Amino acid sequence: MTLVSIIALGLFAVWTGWRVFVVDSMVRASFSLMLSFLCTGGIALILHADYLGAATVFMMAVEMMVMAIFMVMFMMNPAGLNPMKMVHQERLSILMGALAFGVFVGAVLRSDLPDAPVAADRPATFDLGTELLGPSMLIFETAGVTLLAAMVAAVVLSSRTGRYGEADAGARPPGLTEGGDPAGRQPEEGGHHHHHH
Amino acid sequence: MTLLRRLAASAPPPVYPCIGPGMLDPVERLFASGCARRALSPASAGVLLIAGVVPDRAAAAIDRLHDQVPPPRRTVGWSGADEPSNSLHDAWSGVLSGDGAEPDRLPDEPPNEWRGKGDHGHGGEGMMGGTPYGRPMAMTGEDPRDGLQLDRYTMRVGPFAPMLPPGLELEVTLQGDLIAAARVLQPPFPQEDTASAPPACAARMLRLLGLPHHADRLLRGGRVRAGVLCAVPKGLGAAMPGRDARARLRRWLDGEPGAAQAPEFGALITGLEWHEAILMLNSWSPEALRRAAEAA
Amino acid sequence: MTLTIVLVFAAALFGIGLYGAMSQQSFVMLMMGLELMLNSALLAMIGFWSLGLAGAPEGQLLAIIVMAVMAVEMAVGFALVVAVYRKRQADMTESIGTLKE
Amino acid sequence: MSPLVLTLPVALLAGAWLAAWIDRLAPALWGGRAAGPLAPLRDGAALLARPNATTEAPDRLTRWLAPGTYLVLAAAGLSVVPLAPGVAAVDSPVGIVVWGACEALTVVAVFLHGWSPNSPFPLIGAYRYTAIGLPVMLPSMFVLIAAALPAESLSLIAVVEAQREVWNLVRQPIGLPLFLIVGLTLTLRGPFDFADGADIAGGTSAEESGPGRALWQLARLTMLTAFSAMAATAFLGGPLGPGLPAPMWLALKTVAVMLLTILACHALARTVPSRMLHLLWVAALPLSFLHLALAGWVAL
Repeated sequence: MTLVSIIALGLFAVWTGWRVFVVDSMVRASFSLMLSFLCTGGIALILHADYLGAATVFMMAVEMMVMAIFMVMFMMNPAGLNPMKMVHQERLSILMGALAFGVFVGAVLRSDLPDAPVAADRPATFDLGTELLGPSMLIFETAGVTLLAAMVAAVVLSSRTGRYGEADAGARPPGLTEGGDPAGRQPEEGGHHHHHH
Repeated sequence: MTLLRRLAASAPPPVYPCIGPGMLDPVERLFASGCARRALSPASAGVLLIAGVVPDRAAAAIDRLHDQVPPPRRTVGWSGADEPSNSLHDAWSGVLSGDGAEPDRLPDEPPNEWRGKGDHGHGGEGMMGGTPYGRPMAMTGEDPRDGLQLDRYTMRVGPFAPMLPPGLELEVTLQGDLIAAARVLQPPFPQEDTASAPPACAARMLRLLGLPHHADRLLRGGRVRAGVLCAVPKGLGAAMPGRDARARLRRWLDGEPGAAQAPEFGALITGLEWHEAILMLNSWSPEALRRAAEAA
Repeated sequence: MTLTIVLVFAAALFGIGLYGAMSQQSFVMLMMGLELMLNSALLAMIGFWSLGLAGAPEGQLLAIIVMAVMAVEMAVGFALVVAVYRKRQADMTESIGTLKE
Repeated sequence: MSPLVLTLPVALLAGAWLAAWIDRLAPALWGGRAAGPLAPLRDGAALLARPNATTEAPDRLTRWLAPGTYLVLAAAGLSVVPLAPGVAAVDSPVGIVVWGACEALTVVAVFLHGWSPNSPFPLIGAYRYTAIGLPVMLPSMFVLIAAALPAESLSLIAVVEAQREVWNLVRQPIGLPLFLIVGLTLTLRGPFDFADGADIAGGTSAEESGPGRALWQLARLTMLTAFSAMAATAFLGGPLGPGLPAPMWLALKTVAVMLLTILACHALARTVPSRMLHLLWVAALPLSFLHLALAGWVAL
């Protein structure tokens, strides 16, 4: 029973993971990825990692919601109204993906995997808590400080006003061909945003 | 099935009103009396109420709304002279039984022909071209607030949108929730003085603030405490200091009439978020908005 | 046996993620590839913790660190996308072949 | 998982009906007419007797999946609530995190509900709700972790046990008001109904009629039931109480929280989204952080 549900969830995780790069709509892509994560969370719950499973679902629901919004914001054609395929070096990528899969599967099959299942009555969440705030306190605190730094960095990077003037002053959109004329907004327009203030 | 239908027939009918000149106040009183439920969108209605004589310029809009009410549907005309609750209930029973259903008035066709066109047979060309499924692709444009160039979407609202005075037609260009550009296409219909009375105007604003019971209380002649004013942002739609939307709602709640004419509002709502813009427009009476739109 | 199956699924997710990260032109899609690779790492770690390490708490700790890495990747990644979009109006990797301008 | 799971649909449906009726009693507070206990059934029948509205090129699967998911999330959230001391339908050692996951997925469900009909007003509602819903998740987590502190456990059964002496409401007085914000957001109600507001013609449900709309309304009401039960467990001692059987106490406290939520929904005005966003980040978040720090200090 456990094995069957793990296989079902695993297959669904792989299928939804694949769908991410197949569907045209960005919202569908984000939520396919979310489903893939939810399957991982489900497998964690089955494997007695209760906290990790529930936390994965919680984290990924929020993260993919944010992801969906950013996708719609930044992609041209976010709803996938016109079918499109925005890929480069595709053959190489497929090859590398397949290679990585093959190497890992080979390693998994050839190596002598340890077999020490977790006892069903082990207080896994309690263990995790004592580990985080005991022997691994330093690692945990480092992760916390890193997250704080990431938050500050994100605000600094994404805000428009900065120490050296507006972030988009003199912005120049890329050309459609290499070295070509800028597409979309013309560079001279970049200068006069300020009249809105 | 018959039990379901009998239960449904005893519920207040969901009615979407198309309000003509001079009929705003009667229609609002009709819904406040509780004999019918005002549907906020045609899709959620079963009965279309045509109140008063709607001018020709809005006739096409009525046909469109009619077709958006999911069939079976009924249309009820009301001149304001009689009590319409019986005819509304009759129409609702007709809707539930499904006899005498009204067919579509307009052919179901997209704004641009798309079937079988373009690279994939859906009207689109390349990555950003064509009219996929009949609509042009959204293109990026200047953001009036922080300069991030994002997609713009242009739509027409009105003349029977529930959050605007009847007759008013706007063309707004949205960037998400933000109104990047706005144009007044048609002014509101003229209304009786009762529609611009302080309680009626304040009730409209309270509904937008999510307080329908307070609004009904005002229409019944009751009073509402000024605590609700905190929900209206300070300085919204301020023609001059101290004359903002909050001050206008305060005057209405105190029973004083508002300004006779609003300023030119097409420019005022540009740069606001949709909710702010709608609150601001409703902080002037329908007559004040009509005068402003006709003066412009 | 169960551990092998879990690890094969993790390998498949990693392969797809690597394909996505290498092939996608759009920044955000590229990040989705990275996320999928981290998903695979998470799955493998949970498998090892539960079936190979008899529930040693360090295994879960590592998984928590992976989640923190994902959050940092998302936050800084999106901030960079916003910054580049402001500067170049670009959402594709080819558009920033140079750091000039 | 125990056979108690079978009680969930009954509890959710009864709670939904009760919440819908209280909603229709509320106008009496403002001098309006209160409706009888059959009114929710009549309105439900009026929805079920109508066909589903169609829009052009909608996402058909997601259109059903979104309200369905919302309903399932309410059930999943309720399943970890202890019905009696030591007994829950799903005895999860991390019940509080499970509820948090349900909250986060609710935002996704509401977003998809607005996204799937392919229409402007629902989409605006969806975006707006996401902008408000995501920052609400942060105070929610702080408040729930604070509620778990005296129990030194994430299990709701332990959270209930820790309230034998004194309720969390007394230990952490601002926890419940902060959690009410979360409840109003999760159930799209009153001051936090940024998804289905009147200014966007009904928002995410503007294009809904018939059974689809009925399912959406039912899901909102069941989520209110699940939220009320969760708040009663986290702050009012859940099934603990003298005399009456334990599930009765839980039911009574759930109804009390439900009354409070519905009253707040009808009495408080909704401000504009940008201002609410500001208030959430600048007032609610620091307040919840302070709350957590105080709760930690008290627990020490």
